Amino acid sequence: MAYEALITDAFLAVAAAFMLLAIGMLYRAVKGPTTQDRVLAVNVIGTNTVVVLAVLAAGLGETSLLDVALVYALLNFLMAVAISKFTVDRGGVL
Amino acid sequence: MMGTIRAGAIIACLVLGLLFTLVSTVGVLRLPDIYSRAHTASQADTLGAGFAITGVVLSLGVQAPTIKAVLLLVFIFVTNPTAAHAITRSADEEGIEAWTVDDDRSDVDLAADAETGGENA
Amino acid sequence: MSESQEESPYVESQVIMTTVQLIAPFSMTYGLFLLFHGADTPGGSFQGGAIIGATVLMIAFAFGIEVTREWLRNRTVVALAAGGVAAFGMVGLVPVLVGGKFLEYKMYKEVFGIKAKWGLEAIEILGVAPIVAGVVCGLFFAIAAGYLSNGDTWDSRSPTDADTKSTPTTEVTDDD
Amino acid sequence: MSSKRILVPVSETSTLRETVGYAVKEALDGARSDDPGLVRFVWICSPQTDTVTDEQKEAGEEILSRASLWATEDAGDHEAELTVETAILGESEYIFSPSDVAALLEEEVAASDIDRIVLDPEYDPGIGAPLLRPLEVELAQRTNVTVDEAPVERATRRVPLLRQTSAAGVGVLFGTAFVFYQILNGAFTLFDLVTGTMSATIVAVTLARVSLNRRPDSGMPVRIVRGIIYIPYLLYEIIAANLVVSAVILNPRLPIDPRMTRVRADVVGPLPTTTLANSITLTPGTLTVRVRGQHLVVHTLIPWARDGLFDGSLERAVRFVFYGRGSMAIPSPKERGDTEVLQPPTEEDGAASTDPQTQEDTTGGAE
Amino acid sequence: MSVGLVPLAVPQPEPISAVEAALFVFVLLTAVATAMLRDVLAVIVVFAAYSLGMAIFYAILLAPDVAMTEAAIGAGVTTILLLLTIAKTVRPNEDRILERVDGTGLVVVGAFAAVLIATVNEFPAVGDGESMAWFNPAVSQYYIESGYADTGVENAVTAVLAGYRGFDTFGEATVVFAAGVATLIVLKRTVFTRE
Repeated sequence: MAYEALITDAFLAVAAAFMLLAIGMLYRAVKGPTTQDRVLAVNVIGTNTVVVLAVLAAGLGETSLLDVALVYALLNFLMAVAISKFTVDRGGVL
Repeated sequence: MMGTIRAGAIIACLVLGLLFTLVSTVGVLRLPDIYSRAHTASQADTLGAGFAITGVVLSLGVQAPTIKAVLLLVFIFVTNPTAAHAITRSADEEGIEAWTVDDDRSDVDLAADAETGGENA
Repeated sequence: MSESQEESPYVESQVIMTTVQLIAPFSMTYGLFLLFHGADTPGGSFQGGAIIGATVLMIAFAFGIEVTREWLRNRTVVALAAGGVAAFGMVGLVPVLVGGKFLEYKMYKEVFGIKAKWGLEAIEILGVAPIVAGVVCGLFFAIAAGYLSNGDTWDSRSPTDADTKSTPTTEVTDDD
Repeated sequence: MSSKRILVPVSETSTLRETVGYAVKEALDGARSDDPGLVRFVWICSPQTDTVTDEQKEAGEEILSRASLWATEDAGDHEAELTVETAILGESEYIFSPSDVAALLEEEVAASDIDRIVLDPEYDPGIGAPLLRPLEVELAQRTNVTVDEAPVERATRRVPLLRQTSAAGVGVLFGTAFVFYQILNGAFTLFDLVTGTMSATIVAVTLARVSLNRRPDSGMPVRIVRGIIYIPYLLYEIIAANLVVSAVILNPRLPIDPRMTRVRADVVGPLPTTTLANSITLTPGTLTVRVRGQHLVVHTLIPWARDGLFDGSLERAVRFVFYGRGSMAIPSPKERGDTEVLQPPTEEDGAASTDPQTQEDTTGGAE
Repeated sequence: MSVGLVPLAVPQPEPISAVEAALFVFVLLTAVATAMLRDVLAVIVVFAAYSLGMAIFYAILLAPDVAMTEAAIGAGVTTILLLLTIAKTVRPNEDRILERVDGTGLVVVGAFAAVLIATVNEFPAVGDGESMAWFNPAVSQYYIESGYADTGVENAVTAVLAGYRGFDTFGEATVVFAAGVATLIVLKRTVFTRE
């Protein structure tokens, strides 16, 4: 079990790296130019969040974080679906 | 021995996951318009998440929470392409044209054209 | 229903609808799981109720509000929210009736032989979760109706309501 | 490619008018006065009783005459180029399942030399079950004619939220929810079994009419098995394509050639279409932007992905999942002429590898 | 506890980890972007990213209950309701993405933030065994020690919320209900206007 510490470190490092990528993605979320670009970026950040939570669950040995990740996995696409309605005629089609 | 293989597999999965998510991020930052960006956002990212979570699954081994990680995978694979579809569909609905190599307009111009041009999708 | 759907009716996306059909049972089951297991695992009725509410929003987005309205009647939403408060109050009042104090779960054990745990479970499952789910749905439909009302048929009372729609956001954050 | 002999089963629906219009337009497309197109409306008797009552028959005749009146109206000046026929089917048979309806239509196809069936999206001959999807599957298996849904725009929402359901449907949903609940929970205490049953009941009762497009049938387990076979194939496709696209994105020169394309996929119904659309989206380089009936508007990033899309390997795999092995052997969309590049290259640079066999076949009416 | 002004870093049992550092930058950036963006629709979208970051924060602090609330409310409800409210507002048409910063306002806000940051030092560290919370046996220790015996509930958060502070929770639930009712009154309608 000499690898346990290594694997734990790897998980924590990967979580940090995913957060850094999310920071990179923020550029697109702020810059746009369209609302769709922003939603796309936040959607990717949402997927990253799921991964970070799952990786942290393994790294910290706290499996309850998987439950939180599951909530995001189920609800993350809601905003994308919502925006697909709102951009059309300012939500008039809802 | 088994430990080595497992540790290797986990780390390989994590590295691959990181790599594909990196590709996705680079793509979203680099590509010229919303439609192209949605490609990497939906695909490289889904695969990146898939590999990373596979790593988690391997590390958890056979126990009850593992199945939650597997479910995460399933839901990500179902919802991510739908999200990308919803986003690009909305762009299409707004009349944003897709950029092509022949096009010398930037993504900002394309978005502005969609608003002022008044041509519907 | 309304034939005068204005120009070029919006066609709902087949892909989104099918995905929502696929995901909705799972997210709803998950919401129910959380509220039933709030006592022993992280999460709880508030989160569960919110997820159930979000499931309804999901369906409303994919299929459109009008059809969701037909599925989920006014009285369902009101019954959830009001019934939740009533159930919470009832669970609290029963100990008073048998000579205890408000929400004194011990009385359940002493008088009815029910473990105190089930008193807690009852307010979580019957009280908090329905209130949250009902209020989330109710707010959603109310705010959505706020700007559909411009000459649209299903705001019978005051078509000018549309302008007052920005007020409810402050209430929304109270949910946390 | 233009098909001129069209069969349209009709029933009393709100979208019948538009379906007729679509069928007539398609039939006239390419028809000449010496070689008229054919639209054949058929009405299938409702199976409530063994013998068809006069009342029912009258109702059927009424619908048929209305349809043919509309058809002549729509033909307008091109009346000479269109033959309109009507027929009542199934008077002597007892029809109670989609496959019976499909069998009747199959006979019709053979008898009248039909090469295309246009279905009204709300078509229902009154056998009391959600029918369109199974009917499409049956027809895809039985006949070699094109089957498509008329792209009607309904006055209300595109699809009603609530559908008819059945005990089997509720059962399937209950089982799914219950299993999911127990998986989440991981332990089988009495409390979990009881609350699991309660949760699954709530889910089944509230969502059965929302989540199920159709009555579960005996083909469902087979399709699930085939779906499981499909997953590794899809994963392989995703990974292989991901490597190619990743190389393109990380390439400093960024050699992309994005184009919007349109493909007419030979799969029908919500779930197959969604499976195909999402598989296309998941495969790097291609992204489904719109779905209109069978027409997918797909954004492609690089020529390599475009060629892969036009080869239709995913389409074949999805057909395998939903219609079985036998239906895999169809020509690729490119061979069928069902592909179109919506933004063809304007300049002649040799890199334009996709020769857009732009054919204004059926795509025009999709808008 | 040291009283000296150590810049920002709380005296932690462990040094701040890479994940926490990255997360801190992420949340800070989203917060600033939320404050600075001109387009209100963009603000809502970026605010959703902020909510994602906060959820991970709660998860790292080992408060899965709160993280889950943030997930369910942030991903599912708040963003959607805000979008609904905002969808018909006018958006600025200029090229400028960010708001111009007002100098005076920045100074005032900066001073306020500095005061807040100064108090951070006085907080007990995460997992600090000597913090006040552990020294108040009348409340915290009691919950931890006898929570399960009293209520039979394993999740201490639920035990406190629904058990010890049940009356409080009743009030909160009523507030949520009242908020819904108040909205309906403001909008002058039943949930669906036409039944």
